[in-house]
Amino acid sequence: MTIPLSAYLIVAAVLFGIGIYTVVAQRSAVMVLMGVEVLLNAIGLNLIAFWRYVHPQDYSGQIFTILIVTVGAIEMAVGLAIMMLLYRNRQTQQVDDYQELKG
Amino acid sequence: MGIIGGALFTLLTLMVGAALTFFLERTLTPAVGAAQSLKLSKDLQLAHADRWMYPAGPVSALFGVTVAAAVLPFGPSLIGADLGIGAFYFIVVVDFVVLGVALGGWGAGTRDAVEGFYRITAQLVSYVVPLGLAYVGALMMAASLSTTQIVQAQRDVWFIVLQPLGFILYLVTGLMQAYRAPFYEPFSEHLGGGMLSVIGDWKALALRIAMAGLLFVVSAMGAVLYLGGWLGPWLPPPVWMLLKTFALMALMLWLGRRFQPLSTAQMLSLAWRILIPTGLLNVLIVGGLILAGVGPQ
Amino acid sequence: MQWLAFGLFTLLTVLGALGMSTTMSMFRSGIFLMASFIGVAGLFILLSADLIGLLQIMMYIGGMLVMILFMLLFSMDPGGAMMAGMKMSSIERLFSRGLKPQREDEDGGHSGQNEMNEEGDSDEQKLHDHATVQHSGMKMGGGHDHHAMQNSDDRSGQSEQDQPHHGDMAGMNMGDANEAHNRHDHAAMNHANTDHGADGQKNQEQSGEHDQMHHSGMDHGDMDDMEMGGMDMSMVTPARPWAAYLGLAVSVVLVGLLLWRPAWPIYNGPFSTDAPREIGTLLMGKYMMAFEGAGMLILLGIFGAVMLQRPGSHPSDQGRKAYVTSEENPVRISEDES
Amino acid sequence: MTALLLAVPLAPLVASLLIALWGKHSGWLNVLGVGLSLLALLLIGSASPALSGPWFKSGAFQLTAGLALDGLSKVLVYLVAGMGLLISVYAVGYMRGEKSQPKFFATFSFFIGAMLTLVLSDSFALLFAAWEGVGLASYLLIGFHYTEAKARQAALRAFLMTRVGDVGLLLGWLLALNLTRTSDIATFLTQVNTLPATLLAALFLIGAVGKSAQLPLTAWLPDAMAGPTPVSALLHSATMVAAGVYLLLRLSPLFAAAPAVLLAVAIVGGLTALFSAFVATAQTDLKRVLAWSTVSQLGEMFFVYGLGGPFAAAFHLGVHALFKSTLFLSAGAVQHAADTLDMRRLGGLWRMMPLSALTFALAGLTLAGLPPFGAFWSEEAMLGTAVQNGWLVGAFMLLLIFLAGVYISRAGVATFWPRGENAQAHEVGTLMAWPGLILAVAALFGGLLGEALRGLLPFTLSPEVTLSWRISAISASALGLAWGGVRAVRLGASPALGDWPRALGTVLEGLTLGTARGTWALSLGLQWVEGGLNSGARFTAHGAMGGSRGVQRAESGFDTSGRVVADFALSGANLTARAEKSGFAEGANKLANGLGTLGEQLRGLETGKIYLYTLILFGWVLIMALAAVLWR
Repeated sequence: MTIPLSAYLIVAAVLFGIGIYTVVAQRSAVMVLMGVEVLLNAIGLNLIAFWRYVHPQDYSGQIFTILIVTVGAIEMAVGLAIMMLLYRNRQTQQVDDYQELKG
Repeated sequence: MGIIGGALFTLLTLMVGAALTFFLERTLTPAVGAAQSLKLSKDLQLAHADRWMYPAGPVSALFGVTVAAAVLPFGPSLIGADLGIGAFYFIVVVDFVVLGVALGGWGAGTRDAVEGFYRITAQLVSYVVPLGLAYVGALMMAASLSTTQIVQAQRDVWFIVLQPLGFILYLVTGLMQAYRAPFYEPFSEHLGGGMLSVIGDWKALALRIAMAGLLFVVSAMGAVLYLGGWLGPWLPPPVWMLLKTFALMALMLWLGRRFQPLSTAQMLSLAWRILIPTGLLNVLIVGGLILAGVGPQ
Repeated sequence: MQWLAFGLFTLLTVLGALGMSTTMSMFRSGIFLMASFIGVAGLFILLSADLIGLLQIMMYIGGMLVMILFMLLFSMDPGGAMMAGMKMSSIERLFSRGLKPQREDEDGGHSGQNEMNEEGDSDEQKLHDHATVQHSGMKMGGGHDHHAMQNSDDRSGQSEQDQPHHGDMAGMNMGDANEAHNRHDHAAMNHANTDHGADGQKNQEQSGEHDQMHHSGMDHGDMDDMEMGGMDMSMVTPARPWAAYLGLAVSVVLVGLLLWRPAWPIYNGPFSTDAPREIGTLLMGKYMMAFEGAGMLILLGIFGAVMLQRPGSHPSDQGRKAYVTSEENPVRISEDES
Repeated sequence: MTALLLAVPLAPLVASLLIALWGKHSGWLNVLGVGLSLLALLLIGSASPALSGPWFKSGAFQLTAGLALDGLSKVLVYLVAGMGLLISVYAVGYMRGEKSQPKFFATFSFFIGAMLTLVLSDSFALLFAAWEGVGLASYLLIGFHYTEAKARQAALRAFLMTRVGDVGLLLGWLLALNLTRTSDIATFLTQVNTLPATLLAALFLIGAVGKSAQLPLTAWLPDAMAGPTPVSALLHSATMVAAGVYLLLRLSPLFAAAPAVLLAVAIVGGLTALFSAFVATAQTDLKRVLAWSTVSQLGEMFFVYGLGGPFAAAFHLGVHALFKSTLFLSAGAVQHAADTLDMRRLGGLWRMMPLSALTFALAGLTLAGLPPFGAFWSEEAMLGTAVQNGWLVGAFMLLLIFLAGVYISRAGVATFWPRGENAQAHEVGTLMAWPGLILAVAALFGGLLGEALRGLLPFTLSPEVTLSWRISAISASALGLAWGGVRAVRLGASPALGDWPRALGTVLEGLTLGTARGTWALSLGLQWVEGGLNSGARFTAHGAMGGSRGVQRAESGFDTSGRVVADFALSGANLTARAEKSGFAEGANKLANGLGTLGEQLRGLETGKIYLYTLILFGWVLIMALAAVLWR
């Protein structure tokens, strides 16, 4: 095993940063969803790396990754449905046009 | 054989299979769907082409078919790469073909091609679940995901005997997956052939090889799953495998021509209303058979 | 060898994510995200978690494609052709290369058509293609007309102001025509089109598109207004520099923690590589509850999405009719020009 | 044996399920269910079986669930089942002709089943579940006439106010679970001394207070009258309100270990008893009088329990359950017969409904605590406990007994004693008459219950009282009875109630004719309108005044302490009324205003830009992570 664990973790960290940038900086709601997906993938990468290097004989890490992927898929589906509805009612999908939270 | 040998063998099988498929298809079916004319057109300069996505399409499609062919066993050891999770891997990498056609369709930027992109995506949504269900039956009986072991499990009886329902399901979903009649909506003539109408020289070649190879690998996987792969008397294993593959392919094409082409919406409703319940029923039956001790032990 | 693969996959992952977040074309960002996921899947496989890797590829190719589909329905120019003209930072320019700004696009298109004419004369094999591209060009012209007419219908006061802009808005109108068409067509797929097929015979495509324009006519109009009112067409929020700093800070902090923390105990012993069996036993045994919960969640998600999207859930669409008519085969596109 | 034990709570629950599913003969199904559980109890006899098993365990926590039939629970189970049976029979007659009977009876037998489970459960988890079930069932039953705003409001109030107590109970048993890794009550009680008894006892006390309507959370009980009468009978006698006292009795070792909390119990109970007794003397609605008297009696139980006489409390709980349900049954009969419960318009009913009158009289005398009757013994036990703590406390007890006599005799006389005009009524069917009578006779011999309890309960008996105290107690109750009766006679005969209501009634008769109802509904509507007008007018004008004037008239016959009593009554009535009315609205308004101003101040932060939210969120996460790392 020549590649150290920290290499994977660094990749995951960079991915996480990019995800945060996307979630915050993108105006389109779909892009925000994509950013969330990236975040989830960074987490999954962490899980798998730790599984491989620390507890390879216990497959729980992979289980958790499966669950994360599942939740990501669900989030995508429901988020898209909600956005479709919002778009049909509002004719826009730029998140900073939804200002109902404005006090 | 090592990695290099495996790669070479895979490419060989793919090329041979694709060529044979191409001619078989031309003899069996008139020029509909993916079976376009033999002449390759010069590349067009498209007004709205996306400079990166457009070439990426055929490459991705070819890539998908090639890596999918790697797990097709033509003999006990005659296989590109005997992965432990071969069947699942096959399902996954075939998606690259869809991705490729979608990329090419969007990248070409003409209306027909973008049409094709949308329809092919919707068709993916429609066939993925029943396809998985059609696999599950055989996998349950073989108790393994490796293609060679699936074939080995059919040593005494083929799975088509044990689960004809799954085989029929595979026929339909395989046609859907291979974009052949009656499921060739993304390339149908009322879309002007989709992206096939605009795509040019080497891209067209790659795409057509990919489409032909797609049909080949799909029917080969059908032979592996339900017709006992390379198993057979007298003849050497690879011959049996090819025979079964092309017999299945001929059957699929011949059946497909018997039906009225379906629109994507019809495909969706067909898949979700009929195929998925059928697949679940098949899974239940297979479970019952396994509990009853029928099939390979 | 391993290092090579690791470097490749890492490059794919990081560049994909970067491209996703910075490119101007939403379609591209989707594709980039897919590439990034495939890279992550490669890393998984490198970590000998091949099952998870393949699972990830499968889920995300399908999911991403559908997501892109939606994205193209929503965004006003999915191809990013309009953004491409604007000034961007270097990295954006890198990832948006190959997207040509709008105006070049126009004459580019014409030139393309011209030389295609020549080719068409030279090679009769081309006629089909030529016809296609030609009529797609005309199609956009048609869309343009529709749009103009639409404007004059909807806000006759506005239309005069629009006319001058249509020159350089043409590209966008093409985008609109295209998009509207796609929208109509996708709607035909998910049965939510606005009275598509109100006259459901042979020029149903046309009418569908026209209705589509009519339906989305208002927001296209708004789009024009807003653009004329100097709406920032940018895809990023004002908080973007902060976001960049934040993301940078987070990655730096994480890496710093990684280096600062003592290393984990590395296990080098043997372990079973029969992933399907292991995962299956775990899912059916130890993590039964979580498994069932995830399944239930998926079911709920599916039903929720379907309930949200069911035809007629939106007050102003006769989704039912669209649902019925979309069962028929669409007619040839070439016919709806007449 | 354990099967029988299991059958005790399960029979009503299964019955409720059947009723909900099948829907026909719902009333008799309910009777059958309760009867089966009673039969199972009788079959069990004197044995005390117990079954228990692990419900589920998480980590080190083991939640057990089981049923145990020891002495205390046996007493309550017999009470609940027996009374539930009689009241179910009564309810069959009462609900005849009502619509959506299946709903009612399903909830009803679920109520009884939940109460049986609560009494039998030997683990906190099951007890809490049953506790909540009882609360839910009471909510549904009180709001049974959900078309009337009053019923809805009352149900909601009851639900919310009991929730307040339930929070206390929940915190209590969770804390207990956390301390003693088990939810088994017996094992918990064995290691009381090692626990923070005061805190636990205080938490449980909150739960008990909420459930049995003690002073801070009193108001829901009188409003619960909005439900049908059988519900009130069950609610007030043995099931709902008894749960609080049962909790106290069940946890008596814990409370014994926390004297401060015991003192709190005594104070709460004493105040509740006093105030609610005064309020009861001022009420004019029969059922409300009874409700307030219930609160008062429960307060007495709490008081005695706090004074260290759990035996007396348990004893009085049993007796009180008997006579209070009797009183409610006859009150329901009155309502059924005369279509009103406004005592100013009732009167002379004993001619028309002698059985109900007899029932009411017997139960009333029992409540007053006259010597031969049941409550005499229980109140003597309570008095003994009180005297033990000093003669002042004894005097307070005497005052309570006296007040009980006052309000009950006032209510009874004003309802049944003949006077100028009598509400027309008719005797109710046997289904409704006999259960009450049986209960009344049972209440008569409630004294014997004491003998039974001596054997059953683990508590030390309360000391005997000296002859002087006994005589003074008897005289106090007799005095109260006479006082209330005379005052009621005078008040009932007051000329203020001339024949103008009838004239007005004839006028309104024409109006009601206009509203095209059936002729049968005519008199009904008429009486309803009369009652409404009367109560409205009298409440506004003479409500409190009438009481005081009656007392002042009666004063001519008696010595001057009448004025004091009247003033007490008025002040108490007004005070509780004010507390009842204003408390919640005030609180709600204050809360709303506070939140509103807070929001006003906070809204400056809300830009409505989602990306700003996400930015802040992730920044916060970053800072937190850094802090968490650098902290170590």
